Amino acid sequence: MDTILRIKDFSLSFKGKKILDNINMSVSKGEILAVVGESGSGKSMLARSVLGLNSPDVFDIKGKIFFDDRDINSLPEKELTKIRGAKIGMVFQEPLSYLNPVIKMASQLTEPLNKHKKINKRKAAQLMEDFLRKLNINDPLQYMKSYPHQLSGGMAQRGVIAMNSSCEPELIIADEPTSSIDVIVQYSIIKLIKDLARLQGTSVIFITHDLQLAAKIADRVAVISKGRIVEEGDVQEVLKNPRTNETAQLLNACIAERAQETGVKRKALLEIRDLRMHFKSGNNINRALDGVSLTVYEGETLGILGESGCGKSTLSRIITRIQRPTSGKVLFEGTDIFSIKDYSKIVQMIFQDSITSMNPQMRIEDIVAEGIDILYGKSRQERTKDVIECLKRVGLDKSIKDRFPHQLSGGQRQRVGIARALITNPKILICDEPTSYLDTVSQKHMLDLFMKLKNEINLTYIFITHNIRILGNISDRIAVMHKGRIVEIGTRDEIVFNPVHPYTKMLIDASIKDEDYFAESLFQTDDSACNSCGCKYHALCKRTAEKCRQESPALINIEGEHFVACHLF
Amino acid sequence: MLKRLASFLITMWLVVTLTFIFIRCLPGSPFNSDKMVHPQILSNLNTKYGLDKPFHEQYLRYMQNLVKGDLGISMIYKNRSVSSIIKRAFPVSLDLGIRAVLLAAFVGLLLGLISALFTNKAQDHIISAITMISVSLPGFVVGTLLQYLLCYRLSVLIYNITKVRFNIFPNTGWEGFRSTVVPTIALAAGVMGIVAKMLRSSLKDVMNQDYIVMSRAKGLNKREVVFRHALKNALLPLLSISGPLVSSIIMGSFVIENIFSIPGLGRYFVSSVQDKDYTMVLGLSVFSVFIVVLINTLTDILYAIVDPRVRIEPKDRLGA
Amino acid sequence: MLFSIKTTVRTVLKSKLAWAGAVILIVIAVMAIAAPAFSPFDGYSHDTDSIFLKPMSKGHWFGTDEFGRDLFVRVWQGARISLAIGILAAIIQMVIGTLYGGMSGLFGGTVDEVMMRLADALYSIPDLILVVLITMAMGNSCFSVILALSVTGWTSTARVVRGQTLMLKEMDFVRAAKAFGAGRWYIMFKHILPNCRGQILVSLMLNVPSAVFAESTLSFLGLGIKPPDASWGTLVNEGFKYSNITYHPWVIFLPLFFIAITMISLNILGDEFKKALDSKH
Amino acid sequence: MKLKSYHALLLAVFVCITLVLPACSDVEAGFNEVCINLGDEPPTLDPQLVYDVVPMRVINAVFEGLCRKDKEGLPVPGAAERWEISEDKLTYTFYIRKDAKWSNGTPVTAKDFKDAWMRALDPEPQYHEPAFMANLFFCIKGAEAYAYGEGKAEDVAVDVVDDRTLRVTLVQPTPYFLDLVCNSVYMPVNKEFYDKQISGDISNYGTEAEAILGNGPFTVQEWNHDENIVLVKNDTYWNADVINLEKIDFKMIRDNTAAINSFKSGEIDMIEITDRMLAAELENSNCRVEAYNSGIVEYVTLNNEDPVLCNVNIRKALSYALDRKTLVEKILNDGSKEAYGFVSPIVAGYNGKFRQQAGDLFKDNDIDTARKLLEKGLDELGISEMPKIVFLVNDTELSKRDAQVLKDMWKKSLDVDVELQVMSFDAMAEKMMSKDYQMALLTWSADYNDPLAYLDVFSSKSFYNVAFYSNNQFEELLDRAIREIDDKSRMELLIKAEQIAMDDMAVCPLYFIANSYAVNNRVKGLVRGSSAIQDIDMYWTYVE
Repeated sequence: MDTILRIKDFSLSFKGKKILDNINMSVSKGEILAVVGESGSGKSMLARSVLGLNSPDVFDIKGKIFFDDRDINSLPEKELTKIRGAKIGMVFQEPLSYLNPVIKMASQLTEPLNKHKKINKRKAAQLMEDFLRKLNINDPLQYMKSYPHQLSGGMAQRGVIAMNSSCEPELIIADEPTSSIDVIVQYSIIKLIKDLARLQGTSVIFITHDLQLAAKIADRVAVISKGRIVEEGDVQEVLKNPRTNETAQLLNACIAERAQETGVKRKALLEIRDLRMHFKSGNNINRALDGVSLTVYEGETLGILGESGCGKSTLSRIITRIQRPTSGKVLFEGTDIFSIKDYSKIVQMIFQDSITSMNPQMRIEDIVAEGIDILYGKSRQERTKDVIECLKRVGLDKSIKDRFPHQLSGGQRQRVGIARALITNPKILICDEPTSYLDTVSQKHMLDLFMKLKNEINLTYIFITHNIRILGNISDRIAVMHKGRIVEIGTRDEIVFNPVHPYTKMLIDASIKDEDYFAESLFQTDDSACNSCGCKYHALCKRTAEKCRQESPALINIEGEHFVACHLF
Repeated sequence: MLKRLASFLITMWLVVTLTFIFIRCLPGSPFNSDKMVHPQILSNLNTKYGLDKPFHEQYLRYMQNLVKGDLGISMIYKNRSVSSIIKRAFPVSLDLGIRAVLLAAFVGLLLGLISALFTNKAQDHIISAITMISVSLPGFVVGTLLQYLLCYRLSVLIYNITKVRFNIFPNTGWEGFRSTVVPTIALAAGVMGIVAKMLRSSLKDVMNQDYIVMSRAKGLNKREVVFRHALKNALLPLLSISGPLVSSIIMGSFVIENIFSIPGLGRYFVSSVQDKDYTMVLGLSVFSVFIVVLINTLTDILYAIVDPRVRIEPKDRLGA
Repeated sequence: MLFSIKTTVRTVLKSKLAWAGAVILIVIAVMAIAAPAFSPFDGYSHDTDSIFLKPMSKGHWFGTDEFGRDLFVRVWQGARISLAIGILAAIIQMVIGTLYGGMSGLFGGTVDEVMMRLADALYSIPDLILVVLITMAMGNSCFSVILALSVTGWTSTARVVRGQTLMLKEMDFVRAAKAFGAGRWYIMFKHILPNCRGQILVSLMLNVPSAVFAESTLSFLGLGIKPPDASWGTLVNEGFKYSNITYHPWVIFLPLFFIAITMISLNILGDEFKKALDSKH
Repeated sequence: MKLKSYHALLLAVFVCITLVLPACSDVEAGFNEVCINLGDEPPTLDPQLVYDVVPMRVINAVFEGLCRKDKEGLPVPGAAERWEISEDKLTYTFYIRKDAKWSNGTPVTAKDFKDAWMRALDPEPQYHEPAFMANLFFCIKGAEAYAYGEGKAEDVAVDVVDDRTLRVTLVQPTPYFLDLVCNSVYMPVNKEFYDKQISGDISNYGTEAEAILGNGPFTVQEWNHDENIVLVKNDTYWNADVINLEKIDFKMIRDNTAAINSFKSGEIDMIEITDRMLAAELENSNCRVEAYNSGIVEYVTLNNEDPVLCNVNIRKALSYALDRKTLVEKILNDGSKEAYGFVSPIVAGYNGKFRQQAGDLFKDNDIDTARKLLEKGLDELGISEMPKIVFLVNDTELSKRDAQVLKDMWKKSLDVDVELQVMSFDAMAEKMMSKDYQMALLTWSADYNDPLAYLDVFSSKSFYNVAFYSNNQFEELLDRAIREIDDKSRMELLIKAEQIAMDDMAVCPLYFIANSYAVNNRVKGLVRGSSAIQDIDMYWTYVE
């Protein structure tokens, strides 16, 4: 196959700091090359320099990038605008932030056609509509008329892909196209890109930090670390015997599944009875929590699984008394949590985004010690002693206590978050998606830390996430939530290996068995109708019955620990 | 919509009450402004205007009239109703204000655009110097200098050359296009700086947003990127500050109207308080609340038109 | 918007322009304090046979005004008054605005609604009416001018701080503090205000020039400082009133020059801080 | 690049706008037309309700009272042809001329004058507010009682003998009554026209051009509020052939600098001068610079009941320490004269000017006597050192300027600290009437040309006596002068009265204000008188 892109000892540095260090790489026609590396390894910068977006007067660039045997770095801006969009297309990570918020999708998506193919706006719009129908977006006319903020991540990314492929470019660069999209929709995007390469013969550079994802899509893979390519070769061959330790590290971060045996003590610690939380937005009521009942036992790790918008964050805010529920009770050892004094000694919370969960103006010592400062003023030395002890417990050096949050790395900040929660040595620790912002390697370290802490100080965890693989690893029991209700609770093995509720089945299949289970049914829109009564999943459920629509199913026990809320049982 | 009306009424009531109390605690009376009036005649005047009645009674009577829409008659301009004065004077201030806003917006946008397009080049520095100076010079200085140079000096120049007494721009007055040119430039000078500075900084912010990188990746050249994508977003912050800015200009600037003797509403804001013309001050406050709220509503509507995120709730989203 | 003050100051001082602005301000401040001591004249004694002298004549470095008073001394005494008014008014505006905006943002709901309505009401009263009312009710001493300017100026700071508070309230670290059982005032002073310092500082920097600006317009209306003291605004105003631009231009243009460069340097510093602040996040 | 061409296009458009623009008429006022700066928007043009100089300039051209003022400011026949004065000088009978007509042609009758005067005196008028200057009628028998609401309308001694004869009876002999009759408040009103202007409970009389009907030499053609008032010649006026001007355009330019610019660019024909340099410059360009004594005296009123200022020596010390010559020549230099007495030089005495006969009543710029007097006064009061004195000043530029000069003079000569308090005039008036002040800077102008108009300030019966000065000898002299019929002895009594007031230094006069102004050479015969009504008189004006 003839190579369409050849990068010859290309290096790029910014204010003296080397970002890319003499990269040699080539992509041949119709081939999908995956570039895999940790965050901060320079993979995005590589993608942008192929398009010549890094302007020479900001970065100093050495080496050549040959495309159709013309060197991108030396081409004038006028020539580059002819290549970009026409010959090389680009898909970015956050679809919604890369689309102009104040312009209709129609005018944004048809711009490349209009500019490069000189097609007038109306005709380009029709062309784009057929494209979108091919990418199974069932109402392209409405789609074209809407604005970016009206679309979900998955829908927007499909539009961008359609735009790029509409000019039949020779190369498409996809920079982590799926990492910020819901796990369910991720698979359909990957399938889209794969078809693009096979049918149209466009070669693709697929950039990701998830080696397993790369294995699913790419022919060849190149592993990049700290700006240098450490390994390159056929996908299966690299997977089987990784030559460098960076690749090894990437590999074991996501495949290993460790079964964990933990004795489950039966003492009920936290009881949640028929919790409801309704927000009035405009003239309709948003039922974030619609009757949730749950019991948390001492020493266990309860996983709460659900898509975004299913009410799991609202649940965590009520349990930590940040918000009052509209109705329903939360009892801790029998007493209502809102009447307990010094509640922070019982329940603590760890947040998702480590940057916003810490006051940037405060030093680490004050952040960690905030818990005890509010409860009872301790003397200066005692307070620092406690802080150092907590920091050590989460594996951080005590010298860190005088630094500011923005001087730490993502992983370190998350550990400080944990230290802050442990300072009042609580009994229950609620973790709201603590690892979703970390890349796979630091995710693994974090999970190990949680396990270490659980054994040391007998903590009870409530672990909230949309990522089934993590819950598979660490949780004893898993509760599946959908639209403010618990549809299924059971031990980890029952939920992962024989899910009963149709919605749980779909979740598990989508992320573990990676089948394209529901591609066509995904986009039925009218789920708001059943907001008030009946099972909320009836619209999407394979075997909906009339009963499902009227009356909402209660949680019934199938066997042992396993409950499900569905009329089929 | 109802909520906005309710808040308007509350604001109006607060303004009238506060002003009513403020103006009453000023020493002196509206009738002694130049000469001391004979005490007997003074007491006759007070009874005529009801100033001798107890405070709350006057307040209630004024509120009843206000609800009926009658702002009362001015105490200084004999037998002229406050609303007739406002009806006659406001259109002139509005006319001057609109011309100034248009000129300022046009030139401000132009300067802001050019300095954003040619960042850190010669044009950028010159323009930022001009805007800095235009923001820093007080209005009355700009007005007086412009009048001196453009109106007077120009007429003397022409007179010396052509020996014909002929003024391109008359010093004062407000009839015919020529007499509006210099006051409009003077009023627009300050605002121009603000608009240009604001646009320049917001354009710079927008230029390093993600969707601009995408538009460049689509192959659009610099001009297309700015005009099709950047400009519309850069105008949003400008819109949000334009409400208060426009309303303050529309209601007439005392300084410019005083220098160019323009029969606008601006001068009444100061003279009515100095002459302690109680009914006029209250009438002006009521009127200005009405204008400020009206213009704020207009800017909100304009903002919703330009920015769909405000207009269309995300809740009716498409698909999962 | 999440940053620490020290880093911002460092980035601001990197730009040459900001340095120039800062130097000019320092020079003016020093001259305002020290300069009158150097001249043999005091700014108040009249000298009827040296009226309207040209600059640098008979020992008067800046010439004399309509009463024969030395302009050099009066300009620098005017500097003291103008800057004092500008800075004090700006500080008062900042304090009122911050507390008002913070409280209304923090309490939210009906309290927020009422406070905002009150702010709107004060905002929509034409500030000229308020200013004239206050200066007339309290005679026009320095204090009454400062009070008049600060009463009308704080609403913009309040709006900025309220917006910031509403945004910060949703941040997780405020939620974490609530989880610890922190009270409203603790959250206000420990978490909200330290993070608003940037915006507050910028609005302070931009309020000072507008206060000096407003004071000079006030003197143009004849409501400024009472004679024989004089601020820059009063000097320019007396220059216009007692003589024409063509006869004694220095009486008008000298104080005007100082108003302009002070305003320009303050505006530059304000902008640089704003730029450093916005580009942080 | 495309943008550059865009620039060029824009520039071209801007240039051609400025070129196309100047195709309009010559700004120079037409032949026989005059353009005067009125200075401000007149609050009303209803003669009875007018009280300050700006509207009176227009009233003087549009209305005409029984008498009118000639170029020297003496009363001459106006609407009245002739008049007879009774022996005891109490009864005046006016005979109205046959051809005296309103501008709509209807004849002027005696009833018009009676209706107007009664309307001004009415304590509770229905359609307008009580007249400010009603106190000028109090010399007529029964007028004061009626205005106080005690007397009845019939008791006011103004009787309409027949259509063209009016008889008025006074309380006591008033030699200046003919002078009074020229004032704006004495102007007639056409009742029938007046009643037509009433709408609802307000009368629009005098608020718009159409609602004004006058009997003077000009009529109001156009009144654009805050902009200008246009007067045209009134052909029905009985003396129309003497009037030369066709049209007068009163502009309203408030800002002094703008007015000067307009005058120099030829847009207005007259300008007030406040700056010596401006006068010098205008002298050699094509206009005449003139000055006239405005009859106004600037003085410092001292609160005679104030614990410190009640001492006559201290008051004298303050007055003698001032150097009026330098103030007038160096600071003002606009033609004003120092005042060593209170009555203005323009006031007529017995065959000659009162001031010449009365002469200067004290010397100033005499620092050592001033210091000695100060010490003597302080001893009498038993205090060692002069306390700080509060000096009220109203917020006009001129009074602020004078106050600063006085403060500096007192500091230098007597080392007396004076604190200036600037406030609006009405706030000052309130403070003075409630005796809550020590010193204040005031001006005094007379409504009629007689020494009494000025000496009234010192009489304990007059409410203008804010100095609260009372001296029985002075009161007694004043009473005798009022009742005195013979002019010569009346004047001698008034001279002695002023002598006493000045010996007590009840107030400290500063200078007699002179207004200097420049007029465009093409305008001739423009008279500027001393009384308010005759501030600008265009009766005899013509354009070359």
